[in-house]
Amino acid sequence: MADKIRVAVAGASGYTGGEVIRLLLDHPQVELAFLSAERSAGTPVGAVHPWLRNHPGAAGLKFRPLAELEEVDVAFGCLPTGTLPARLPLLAERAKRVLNLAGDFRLRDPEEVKEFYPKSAAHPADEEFAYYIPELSPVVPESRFINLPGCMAVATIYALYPLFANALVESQVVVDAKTGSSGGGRGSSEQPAERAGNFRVHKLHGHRHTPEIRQAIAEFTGAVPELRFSTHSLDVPRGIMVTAYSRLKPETSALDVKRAYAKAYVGKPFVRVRPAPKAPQDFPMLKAVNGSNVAEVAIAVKDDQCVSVTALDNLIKGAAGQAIQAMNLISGFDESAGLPRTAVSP
Amino acid sequence: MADKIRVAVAGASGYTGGEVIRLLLDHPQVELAFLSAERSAGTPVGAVHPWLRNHPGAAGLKFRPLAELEEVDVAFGCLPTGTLPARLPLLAERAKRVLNLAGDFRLRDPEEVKEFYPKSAAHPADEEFAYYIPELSPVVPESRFINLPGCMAVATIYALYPLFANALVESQVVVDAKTGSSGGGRGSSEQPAERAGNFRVHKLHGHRHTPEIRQAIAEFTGAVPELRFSTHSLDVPRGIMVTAYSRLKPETSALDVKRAYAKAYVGKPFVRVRPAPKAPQDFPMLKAVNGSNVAEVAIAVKDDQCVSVTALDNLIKGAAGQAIQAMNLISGFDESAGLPRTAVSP
Amino acid sequence: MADKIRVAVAGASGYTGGEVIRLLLDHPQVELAFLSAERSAGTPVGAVHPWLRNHPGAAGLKFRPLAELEEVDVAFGCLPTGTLPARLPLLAERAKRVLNLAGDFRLRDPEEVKEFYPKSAAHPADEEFAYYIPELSPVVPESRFINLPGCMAVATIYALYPLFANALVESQVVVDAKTGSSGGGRGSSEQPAERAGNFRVHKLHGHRHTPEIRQAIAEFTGAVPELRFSTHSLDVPRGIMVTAYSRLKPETSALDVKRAYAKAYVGKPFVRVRPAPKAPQDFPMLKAVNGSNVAEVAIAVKDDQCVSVTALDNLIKGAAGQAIQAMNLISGFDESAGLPRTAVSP
Amino acid sequence: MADKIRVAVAGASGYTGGEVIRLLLDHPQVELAFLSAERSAGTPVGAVHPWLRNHPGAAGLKFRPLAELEEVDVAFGCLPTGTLPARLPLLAERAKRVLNLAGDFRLRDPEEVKEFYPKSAAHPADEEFAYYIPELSPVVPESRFINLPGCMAVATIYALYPLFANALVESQVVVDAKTGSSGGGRGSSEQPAERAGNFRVHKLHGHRHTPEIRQAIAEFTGAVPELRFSTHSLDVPRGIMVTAYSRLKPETSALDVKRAYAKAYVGKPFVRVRPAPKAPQDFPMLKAVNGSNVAEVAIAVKDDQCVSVTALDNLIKGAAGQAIQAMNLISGFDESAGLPRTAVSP
Amino acid sequence: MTTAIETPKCLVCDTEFEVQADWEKGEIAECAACGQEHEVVEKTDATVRVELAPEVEEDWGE
Amino acid sequence: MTTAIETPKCLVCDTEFEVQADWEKGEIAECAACGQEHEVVEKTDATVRVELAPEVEEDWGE
Ligand SMILES: NC(=O)c1ccc[n+]([C@@H]2O[C@H](COP(=O)([O-])OP(=O)(O)OC[C@H]3O[C@@H](n4cnc5c(N)ncnc54)[C@H](OP(=O)(O)O)[C@@H]3O)[C@@H](O)[C@H]2O)c1
Ligand SMILES: NC(=O)c1ccc[n+]([C@@H]2O[C@H](COP(=O)([O-])OP(=O)(O)OC[C@H]3O[C@@H](n4cnc5c(N)ncnc54)[C@H](OP(=O)(O)O)[C@@H]3O)[C@@H](O)[C@H]2O)c1
Ligand SMILES: NC(=O)c1ccc[n+]([C@@H]2O[C@H](COP(=O)([O-])OP(=O)(O)OC[C@H]3O[C@@H](n4cnc5c(N)ncnc54)[C@H](OP(=O)(O)O)[C@@H]3O)[C@@H](O)[C@H]2O)c1
Ligand SMILES: NC(=O)c1ccc[n+]([C@@H]2O[C@H](COP(=O)([O-])OP(=O)(O)OC[C@H]3O[C@@H](n4cnc5c(N)ncnc54)[C@H](OP(=O)(O)O)[C@@H]3O)[C@@H](O)[C@H]2O)c1
Ligand SMILES: [Zn+2]
Ligand SMILES: [Zn+2]
Repeated sequence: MADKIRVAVAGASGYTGGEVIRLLLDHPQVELAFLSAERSAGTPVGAVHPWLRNHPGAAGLKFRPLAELEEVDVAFGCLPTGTLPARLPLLAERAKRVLNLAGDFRLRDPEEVKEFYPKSAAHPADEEFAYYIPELSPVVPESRFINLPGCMAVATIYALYPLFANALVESQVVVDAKTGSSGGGRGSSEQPAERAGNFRVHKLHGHRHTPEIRQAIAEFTGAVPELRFSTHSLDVPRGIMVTAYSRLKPETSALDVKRAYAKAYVGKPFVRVRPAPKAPQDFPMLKAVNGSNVAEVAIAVKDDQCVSVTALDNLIKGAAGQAIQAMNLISGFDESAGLPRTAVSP
Repeated sequence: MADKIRVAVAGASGYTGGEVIRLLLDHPQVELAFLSAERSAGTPVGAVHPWLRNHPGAAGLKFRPLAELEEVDVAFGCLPTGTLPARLPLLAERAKRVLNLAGDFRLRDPEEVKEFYPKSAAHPADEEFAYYIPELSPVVPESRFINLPGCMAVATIYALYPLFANALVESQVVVDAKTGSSGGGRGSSEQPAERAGNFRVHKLHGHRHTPEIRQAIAEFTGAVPELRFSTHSLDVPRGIMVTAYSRLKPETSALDVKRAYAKAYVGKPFVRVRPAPKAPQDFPMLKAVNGSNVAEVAIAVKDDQCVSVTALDNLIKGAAGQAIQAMNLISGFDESAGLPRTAVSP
Repeated sequence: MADKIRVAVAGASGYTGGEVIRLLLDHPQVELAFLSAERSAGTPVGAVHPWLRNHPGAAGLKFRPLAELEEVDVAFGCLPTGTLPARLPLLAERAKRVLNLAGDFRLRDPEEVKEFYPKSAAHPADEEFAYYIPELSPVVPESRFINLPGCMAVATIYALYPLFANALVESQVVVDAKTGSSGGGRGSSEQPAERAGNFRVHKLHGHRHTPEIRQAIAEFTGAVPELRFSTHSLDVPRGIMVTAYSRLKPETSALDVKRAYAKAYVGKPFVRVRPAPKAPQDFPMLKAVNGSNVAEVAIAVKDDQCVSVTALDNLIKGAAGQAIQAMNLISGFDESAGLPRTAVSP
Repeated sequence: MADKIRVAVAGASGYTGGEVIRLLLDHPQVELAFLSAERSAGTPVGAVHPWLRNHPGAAGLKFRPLAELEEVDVAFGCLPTGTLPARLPLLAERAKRVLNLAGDFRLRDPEEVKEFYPKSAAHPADEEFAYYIPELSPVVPESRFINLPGCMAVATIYALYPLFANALVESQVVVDAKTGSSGGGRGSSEQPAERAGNFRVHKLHGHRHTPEIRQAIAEFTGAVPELRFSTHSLDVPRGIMVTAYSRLKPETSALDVKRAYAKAYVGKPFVRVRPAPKAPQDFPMLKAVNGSNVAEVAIAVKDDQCVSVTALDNLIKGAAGQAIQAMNLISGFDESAGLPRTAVSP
Repeated sequence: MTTAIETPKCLVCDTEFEVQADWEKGEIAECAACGQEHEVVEKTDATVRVELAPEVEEDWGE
Repeated sequence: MTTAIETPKCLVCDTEFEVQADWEKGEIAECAACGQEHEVVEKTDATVRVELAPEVEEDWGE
């Protein structure tokens, strides 16, 4: 097809890179033009991502060193956080647009950048990055450089946005997040016998998604939450769930809250509010989202206590799918092109 | 679209029925016209299959009692084995074609039918059922009634067919099969705490897929294996793997075996031979097939010992996907329409 | 041994009952005199609890209907909540002491009893039940009737007790609890294919452990927390983890908090404070407690934010082990007799 | 206690070493005198094996380099296969007896030693190693050096021994083995997200337990099986199951087989025959053995087809427990001292 | 990209190779149809000959 | 092994340390009761003084 856009994936041998490939293999308007990997350079895609090896489109594909990057319309950055900044000039030269999935250019406050993303502080970008969440950003960014949100960050943002956008809650919020083992990427290692049957703390204070959430809520709603954010590790390969605890302001009713969520996400195919959940499986849950690009959101109010829950697949709605959704929107494609809307369960 | 076929799913609230729905929701040439369930009659699809609840196409869909079946082009039978025979007249009246996923009409030998499928013996079909395996059946059947193969049976048949078709092995074969927990359907129950971390025997002798395998090998190759077939239960939600042990006839070389597999499946998009596997992950494995309609096959020969391995997703290539592949072929659609070719991993 | 006490287990075919048996089979001072079950009456223990079938002590043991209860020194109540109250007179007649693991007689406030334990309201006990937590109750109770704490309740109480006992935190606390699939008992059912790989909400408001926690904190510390308590379901067979979020009062230092925990649990063999955890696996986690009678506790303080974490095995420290620890203490045995102090991992 | 033996564990920071420690911490006649590790030298035991950190006996224990080995009564060799041979002189000097869990000195045929254990060929032992299986070896060995069997080997040997000892089956046997992720030791690594939900081939031909099984069957029964042996990897942390397929000789009845198994293992507390299994959970299974030192064995005969099944915990009956059982027997202790007889389930 | 010279066939499934201009002796070429690896054992302007590539199994911990 | 000098107490749980003869300044000593790490900041024949050891959190991938 003459009108396919040419796409590159930097860090294509990693987990998020693999998902970008997987989804784009069936995207009608995309040509996978370049896939980078250093240690796996020269290797066929299917040898690194066995789950892709039976797709006919994967047959000829091999990884190449990033230095050989060709001219492309869009480059997806799937490198470990801290890797892109020094390589951005290269990408900027050869890619019309860069969509970065890593955290490098999410924060704006220079102090926070220095603390959480020292490589970004050392190699600032020439042009500004837009921080883009398809459902919440007021416009589709025209910038050449776009940074997608963090996976646990965006799950939390979806959970909290309607509350702060409508000034329904006090500022103190506790967020308890749980994430599966692919969240650490292929690089992270743990003997599977030790992960199996475990549940453990990941980070109780100081996770770098904390300032991102604060910044995004402030940017999208004007309110600044007093946020507590702790993360835990699940023995599942995929999926994130966050439970966010807030307190309704006086005079706020459960119906106000419900309406706020409904309005925030109505017409958004990839953020879905679970209406009136009763049984446990009615709430957002991993098996209802894993394999899809959907984030599920629900709220449960009792008196002035509000609990908001989001579930999403960290590798899709938290990473590859979100980025492709962004690509679709900035390219004028159908927002849903190439994006799965059912979970692969049971 | 005017040229969509109308499809019914009998037993649509079960696991295989759910997968038929899931895949057909994104099939370009199909309209989901009728979904049956008795206990869940009246319930929306997404309440029973939470993994489907975010697909826009699932929005209006509800289950209805089978008795209300409307006129359709194709009816998929996803009922528990033994349930269809008495209901076949109803389906025959309202569906142009019936594709049965249950075991009811797979066997031909009346004695075996009586032993393994007593309900089929009691309610024989008016017209004969074709036993159809897309990659092996010599022609696309023209019969109104088609029975798809059993999930573990077809995994074994893919593993053994090239050996017997080319008379490469002695007749004695041992097959050790392993299957995940969705294999028992939604009806089967086991406290998850008891399944977790377990591996156990399912049936060491007398599984009803045994005569089916024998019959299929005989039908497709002319040879009659002396088959031993035992099954085991895995603590995974999806996937089947079979390991088949045979002995090469004198003068048969490893290359002969390799060529037999390559030729048997060349050009078949959904049965893929793993060439020259070296590391464990090069062999067929669940994470390379689960979520896709692909069966992976490999062989390992040492001296006269031949080990054949197949992995497939029981709910897709072992059930719903296989049936849709059959529907595509008998309807003149693209064989791959609506069928996923990548696994959803890690 | 002449001085063994005779023990009965009511509801011995359930999960907690099975654990009581398992641990008592190796307890030097106990004779398993009577095991009740209704549906499994007449069945050998090993047929219901396959994990016990190889212990020589289990050889002759069979379940019998509760009505046949013999005279015993101690009866463990392992019946579903709501079952004991009507049967208490029977137990009271034949058992010198009753240790109840179910929730029936934990709450004191009549309104709460009516709301959360209607069967207890309908069948009040003749003598008062002591609510007993070995590490926190000021004395070993002399009452004939003792009720052990709830599994998630006690995990939370261990996490919060030092904070409130020392008036270190504001009253508002958020507790996010996660529990494995044995927590629902053998009776609870869910197709394993649907539990596998999932993480989901259990109850966001109104869990009946909430008033229990409040009551216990009040009783043991004098302070009444404003408690929020939500529970979630893990895809693991065993284990509970709670994360409790509180806010330090002004002038409270991290060292104050540390000292409070150290002092609260020093010399308690079965509640262990993790000192200075750095890496994730240093914190309390399921794989460090499952299979043992140990509850691990840790705290992480940053500025005025305090996060407390407890992990324990719901069937042991949350149920059977706790009850045996209580039995040891009231019987004058070594507190640790029969109680495992290592987890069975990896 | 004055009469405790002093024990050393070489490779104590590994998985089998950790289990030796765990079990010996509660062994009444043993003092843990020395624990070796190189990379973890100087580290407390609980920092490496979090599952041991709450046992009071683990409090002071630290790893030290093997070179500092002190004089002990028994040294357990828990080093990676190939590591002991060069270090044997050191152990021989300071330990009265050496019990090796690695494979180094299991095989006798020099050609096989060279092929499968090249390090042993390069560093032959000064004194001969006894190959010891407590239930099958005719006498308790008096040798200073003892080598325990391989985990999958001994599972297979338990499954086949009665058949060959009583000449009940033809020589051709197919063994299909499945093992959990701790089987590879702590050193083996695989991203948990890739193990989760998978089942895959490990080795279809040429596993080094094959010659060991052949040798052991020959040594204990006089018969030499024609053995085929393939191994697979389970997504469980612990446990091995083998399914062995043999063919009864003419005139052999199912009862003959049953009697052979009953006689072979009667009075052996740690190899238990499952009599007359009907339902799946009656057969040997991981959840009935994991956490215990018990191997479960069962057979299912139909016509002349015999299927034998063994399940055991690779780290206990397949390694640490087996070695402690051997230590008990050679030291004149109770065979069962320190050895768990119940599985830790559900 | 296919040259005019006689194209070798896959020794396993008989599918013709697409001979690449930059193939050299010793090169490992995968059959596009069945994935079998072949080694280029001769490469001149006139002929290209392939043989089955040797298979070496990786070692993998117990 | 305990010396005659005044024994320091754990700064968290007040349990007395068993002062080891080979302790040196800079040594990290764990409280036997609560596990808290202390740094030996002074060690003479007459006195042993300990302080809470500094806590450094490890970094751990996302
Ligand atoms: N995993 C998630 O759930 C998730 C979700 C949202 C966002 N993210 C972000 O996405 C990014 C990628 O995560 P991931 O999970 O895909 O990681 P990953 O699995 O570890 O993959 C990293 C990729 O980068 C390549 N790479 C590593 N070092 C490199 C270097 N110095 N130069 C060039 N390439 C290099 C690796 O290939 P070679 O080793 O072959 O070079 C690999 O292709 C991270 O920034 C992460 O924070 C991840
Ligand atoms: N699971 C697999 O991996 C697999 C693979 C290949 C083939 N198969 C075959 O496919 C068939 C369906 O399997 P499954 O796993 O999907 O089973 P399942 O999950 O148990 O679903 C059975 C379905 O049949 C309906 N049903 C049950 N009894 C019925 C009756 N008397 N009349 C009408 N409808 C009835 C159920 O709905 P209500 O209860 O609401 O009526 C449900 O929709 C079986 O024959 C099985 O052998 C299964
Ligand atoms: N599971 C946990 O983690 C946990 C932790 C702490 C406390 N608890 C509490 O412990 C109690 C038992 O829990 P569980 O998990 O062991 O439950 P379970 O596995 O469901 O077992 C319940 C037992 O009670 C028997 N039973 C059921 N109905 C009965 C009746 N009407 N009369 C007499 N016996 C009856 C059952 O045997 P038959 O069916 O054969 O009669 C079975 O032995 C519950 O109150 C629970 O809240 C559980
Ligand atoms: N895992 C099983 O299920 C199982 C069952 C039966 C038999 N076995 C056998 O038992 C042995 C140990 O297996 P494992 O699973 O425990 O292995 P592992 O977890 O990898 O542990 C190996 C141990 O050896 C130490 N070590 C490694 N290289 C060393 C060297 N060059 N010199 C001295 N020490 C060294 C390691 O400590 P440092 O790295 O700190 O030095 C560690 O303590 C193997 O031979 C295995 O075949 C294992
Ligand atoms: Zn080919
Ligand atoms: Zn202390």
